[in-house]
Amino acid sequence: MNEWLMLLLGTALVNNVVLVKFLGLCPFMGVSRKIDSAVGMGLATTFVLVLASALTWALEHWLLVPLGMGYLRILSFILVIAATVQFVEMVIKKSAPDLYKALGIYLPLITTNCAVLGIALLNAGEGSGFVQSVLYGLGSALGFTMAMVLFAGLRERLALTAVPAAFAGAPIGFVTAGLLSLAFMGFAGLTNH
Amino acid sequence: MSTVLSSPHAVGARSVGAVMGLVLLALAPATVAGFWRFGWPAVYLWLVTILSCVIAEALCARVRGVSAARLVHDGSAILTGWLLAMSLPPWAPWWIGVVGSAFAIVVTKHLFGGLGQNLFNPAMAARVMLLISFPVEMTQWLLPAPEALPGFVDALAITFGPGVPDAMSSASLLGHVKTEATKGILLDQSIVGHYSATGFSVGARQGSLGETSALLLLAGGVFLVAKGVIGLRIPLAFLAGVAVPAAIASAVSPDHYLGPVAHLLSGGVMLAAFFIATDYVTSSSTPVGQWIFGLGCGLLTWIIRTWGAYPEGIAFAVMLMNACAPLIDRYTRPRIFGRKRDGRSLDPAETAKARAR
Amino acid sequence: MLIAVASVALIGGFCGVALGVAARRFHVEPDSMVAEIEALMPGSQCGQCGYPGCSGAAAAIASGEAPVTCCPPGGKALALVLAEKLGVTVDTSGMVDEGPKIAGVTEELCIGCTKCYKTCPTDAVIGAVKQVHAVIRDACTGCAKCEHACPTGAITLSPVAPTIQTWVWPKPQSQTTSRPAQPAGAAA
Amino acid sequence: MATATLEKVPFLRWLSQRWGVHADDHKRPTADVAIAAGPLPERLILPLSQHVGAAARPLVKVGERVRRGQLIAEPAANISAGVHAPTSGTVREIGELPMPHPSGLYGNGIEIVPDGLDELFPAEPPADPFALAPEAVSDIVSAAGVVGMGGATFPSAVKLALGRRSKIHSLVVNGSECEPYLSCDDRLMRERAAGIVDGIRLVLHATGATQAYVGIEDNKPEAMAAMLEAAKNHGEIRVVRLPTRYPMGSDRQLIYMLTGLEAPADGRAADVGVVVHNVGTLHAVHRAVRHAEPLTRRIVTVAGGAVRAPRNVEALIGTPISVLFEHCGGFTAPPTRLIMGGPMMGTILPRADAPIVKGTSGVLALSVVESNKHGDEGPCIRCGSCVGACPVGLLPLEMAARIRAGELAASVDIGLKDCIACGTCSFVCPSRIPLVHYFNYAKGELTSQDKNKLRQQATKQLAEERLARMEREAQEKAAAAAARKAERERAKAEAAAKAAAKKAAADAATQEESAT
Repeated sequence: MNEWLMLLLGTALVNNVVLVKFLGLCPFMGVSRKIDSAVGMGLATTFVLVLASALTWALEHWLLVPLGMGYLRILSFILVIAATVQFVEMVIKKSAPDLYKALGIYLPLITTNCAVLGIALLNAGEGSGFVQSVLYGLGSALGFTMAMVLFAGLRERLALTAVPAAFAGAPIGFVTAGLLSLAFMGFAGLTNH
Repeated sequence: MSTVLSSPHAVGARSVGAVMGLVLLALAPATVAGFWRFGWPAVYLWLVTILSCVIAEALCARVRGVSAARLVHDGSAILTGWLLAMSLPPWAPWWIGVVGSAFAIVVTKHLFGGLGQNLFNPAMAARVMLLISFPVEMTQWLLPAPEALPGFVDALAITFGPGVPDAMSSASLLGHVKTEATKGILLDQSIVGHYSATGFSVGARQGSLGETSALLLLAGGVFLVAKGVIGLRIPLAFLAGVAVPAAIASAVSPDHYLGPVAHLLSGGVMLAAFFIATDYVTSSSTPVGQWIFGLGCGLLTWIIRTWGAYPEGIAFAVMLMNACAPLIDRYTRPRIFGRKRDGRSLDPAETAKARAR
Repeated sequence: MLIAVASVALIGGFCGVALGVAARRFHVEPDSMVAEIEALMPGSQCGQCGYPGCSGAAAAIASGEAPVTCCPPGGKALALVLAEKLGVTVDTSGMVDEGPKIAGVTEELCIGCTKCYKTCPTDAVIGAVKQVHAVIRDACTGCAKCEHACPTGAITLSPVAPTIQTWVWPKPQSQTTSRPAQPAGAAA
Repeated sequence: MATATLEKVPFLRWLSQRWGVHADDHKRPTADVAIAAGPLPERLILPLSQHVGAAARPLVKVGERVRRGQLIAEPAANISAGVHAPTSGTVREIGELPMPHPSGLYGNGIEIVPDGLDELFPAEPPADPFALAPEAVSDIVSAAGVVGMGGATFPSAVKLALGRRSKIHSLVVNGSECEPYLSCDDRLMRERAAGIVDGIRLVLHATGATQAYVGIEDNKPEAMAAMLEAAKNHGEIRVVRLPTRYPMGSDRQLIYMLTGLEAPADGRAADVGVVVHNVGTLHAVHRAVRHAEPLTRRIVTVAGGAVRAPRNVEALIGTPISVLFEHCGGFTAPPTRLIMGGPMMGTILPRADAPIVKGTSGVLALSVVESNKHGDEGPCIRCGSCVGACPVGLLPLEMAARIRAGELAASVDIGLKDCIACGTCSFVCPSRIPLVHYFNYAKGELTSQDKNKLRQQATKQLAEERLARMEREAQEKAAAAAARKAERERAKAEAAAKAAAKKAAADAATQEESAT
């Protein structure tokens, strides 16, 4: 139990997928202008990540490994992730049209979110068990959501300040992300106990 | 200047410059104590840091086309430099101060638009950057020994020359406890000779330039509260955030966890609680938010100190809570008079019923 | 080889079926954005946007062809509403609402040709053949169509002077916090 | 019966409300000098819109002679108030005249040239107003043109009528006078407490309320003593000592302090059974009912660092402010700002020929020393002073940031519409940000946007009507054309038939000819 908690904490804070591993920066920069859409993106990614972690684990252990087709890993993982994303897109379009509009192109782009594929591949590479895989995915996704929401809060405030013209928009966004990443360094070593 | 001027036609508050001046005044006693303990190198470092902050501020103002005199006049650059100097090892080489100042003023402040626009506390961001980039220089603590300090000229060699002689540096209490703990040595043995509450409160310990004298910092903080410059919420919450978990942990397992008093007196807790976390710009501005902000700072500080890789977590904790501040503000807006918390207007019928009860 | 092809085909087929079912389950009617936008437009068909009437402009805005700021009579207010509707960000600071304007007839020049009367989208010009025309203040939208139609230059648009009832506080001018106000070259 | 004890605000209630500022009140020396009679100016300018609601409709003509107390403009709607001649004289102009407005623009008004005779328009007060029906009392108040004299200028009779409809239990009397400099209510309470108490009793009678709370800030001990003395035989009137804190005189805050009731943001004070009147208004009610005297004069504090002999003056409504300053000894130095009202909520006046109106509690001429503290606006340092000071619980700094960035709708989302423009936030701001100016700008801009929207809807309707008309005309034209065409066809056919007949006849003739 304690080990699993540490796994969650470790993936969410210490090895935060965005701020420490620098994966999934595309939606992190793209959909963080408003807190509401950041929360939506975070939840969508969480759903995809957890589901993809479970599905890819099944794929890896029941199909790819028994048949000795490790070389098909990336291909088949992307296929599964793409289908999951497509499914999420449909659900969101039906249930939250505003969010759908706000997420725009970044929703289908979860497919190519390197965080999703990255976590799946890391899981496969480390040969983790099923629960571990799912927790790994969940923790990463929570970390991603947290980073997104924090960053969106900062950017909402940034939008109201007088940033010099040369740095307005994406440049100051990256500077902010850098400083946030600096702050997250403080969590280093938290799970070594 | 438009000719049409809106009400009010009276002004009642002290200006930004006056506020900054009061904060500097409150910092002075602890700083002087630090000078006395650590000698001329500390004075040099302090001067270099403040000077480079002011120069960086003036340069930024020039580049941005704002009147430099006006910007420097508000005193915020001096305060940033001062606070950064307070949080540096007293005998750190001059370039640490310069690099830190440049980072604080240029990257964390002026890229965001200058005073009031920055998202992170400049001094703390600079300290974190220095700690990660120059871990050796940033962890050379020396035992304060007023009687064996270098002279005016010798000190120049320490600040601007090759650096601190190895023999004089040692670990701070928090660093020492952390190292000993990894060796499996229990707290009651490792702490011997390293900690005494009275010594710590007057500043007889290793640490940054300005953080050693907890009592003087406390006095400065009380002065600011009395003057109405800062509120009580953030400092109290910060101290509680450190002390409460420390008290619980040390009660459960005194062999592994430092007690609340040691936590409060060591490191930069007093400095941070009264002077750094209370920074207007980067803290929360709603009443409830300020409690949350302070508590968060304190709690994160204790967590990082206790379980993290770094012996001192204040700078990280403050930066992390800076990042949370916009969210905290958003979700802790005060109730509007005549409205419920959710923003709907009060219903007189309901109010009447409540009164009848 | 065969196994690989078969298994990938199997995965693909499975996903395809699942998505097909989901598509039916979560079907959404396409929204009639053009109609919604047209409902928001002023509807005076003045043509200042360069499109034939408001419905043309609405279609262009919906497809992203025209900016939300293209409607001068709608002004900032409309631009903001449209931006909200379309979920785009809009910078209205560059848009100068020149304040309302109103058409006026110079009686000496008017020849009573009724051209303005025919072209006015809101029937704000009254008059008959060979008689001096007049403008109904409340109905005039300041679209300037009549100004262009008048053969003798008798119609001119003039700004409506503010009264105590319509006067509003101007935006405060701040020296230090205004957005990109740096002199040229300073930003670089 | 004699229950004349000073009451205090309950401790917990006092503790729970930490907003506001304790500003340097500048009430001396005007508060200690007796009210002086006002000047008789060469011209009186009476704006038609001195109140909330529709502008009054003029009843007189240019050149007509009017007498003191004569109705010269009547209320034009349900929420409106009449205007009376302050003295006898001749109407010189009806139209665009200087107005007390920050824009300096002209507005509709009536200008009277006094003749110095001060001839009275005869009127008879009722013998015993308490024998009258409550409606009759408010009719008298309405006919006297009484409006809220604390500055809100809401027609008082409307408030009384509203009170009867919504079960008022308490009357809150605003004697707090929290604005710095102003002391007109203080002097009024000290010198004419009996009249105020009579006004209170009349309003209690008119609204059906059973008790009155008189709230007075604790920097006016003499006024408290005078009011206690005057009210000692009336148990239903309770004098309450309020802490001196701006903006204590704001309706909702005052109600809460005195009664513990919180009026809903989207409703009125009447929703919690309370009606608020200023002491000046109550005195005007007393004069109107007991002496049949319409509201034509009021006490005005003439003060400010640039005024030689600051004091309270009982001036005729319509007196230009320049005349008032002259009456108080003129200026010691050129004033930097002329203000109508107090320094916190008063409006700046770009012109000195603007007249005082019913809601003018004071006119101030600020000296260089008093207004040079306003530096240039600095950047917001998020110190949160404004958050702590706001009596409504808003976040002025966040609202201003949104307005500055052009996001007006977002500022409404966080409470712009609840702002009472009290000015406390600007007052405490260390960066000298003109927060209230931002809010005024945003409120005005939003109102004009709303107006534009309405206008656009109207335009749309006109355009649609035109389209329908053109379609109809086109149809009619087409129908007419079709009718003409049919007519032509018929004519053609007829002609053809005729020709055919002719031809047939001719043929027959030739046949006959050939046959013969």
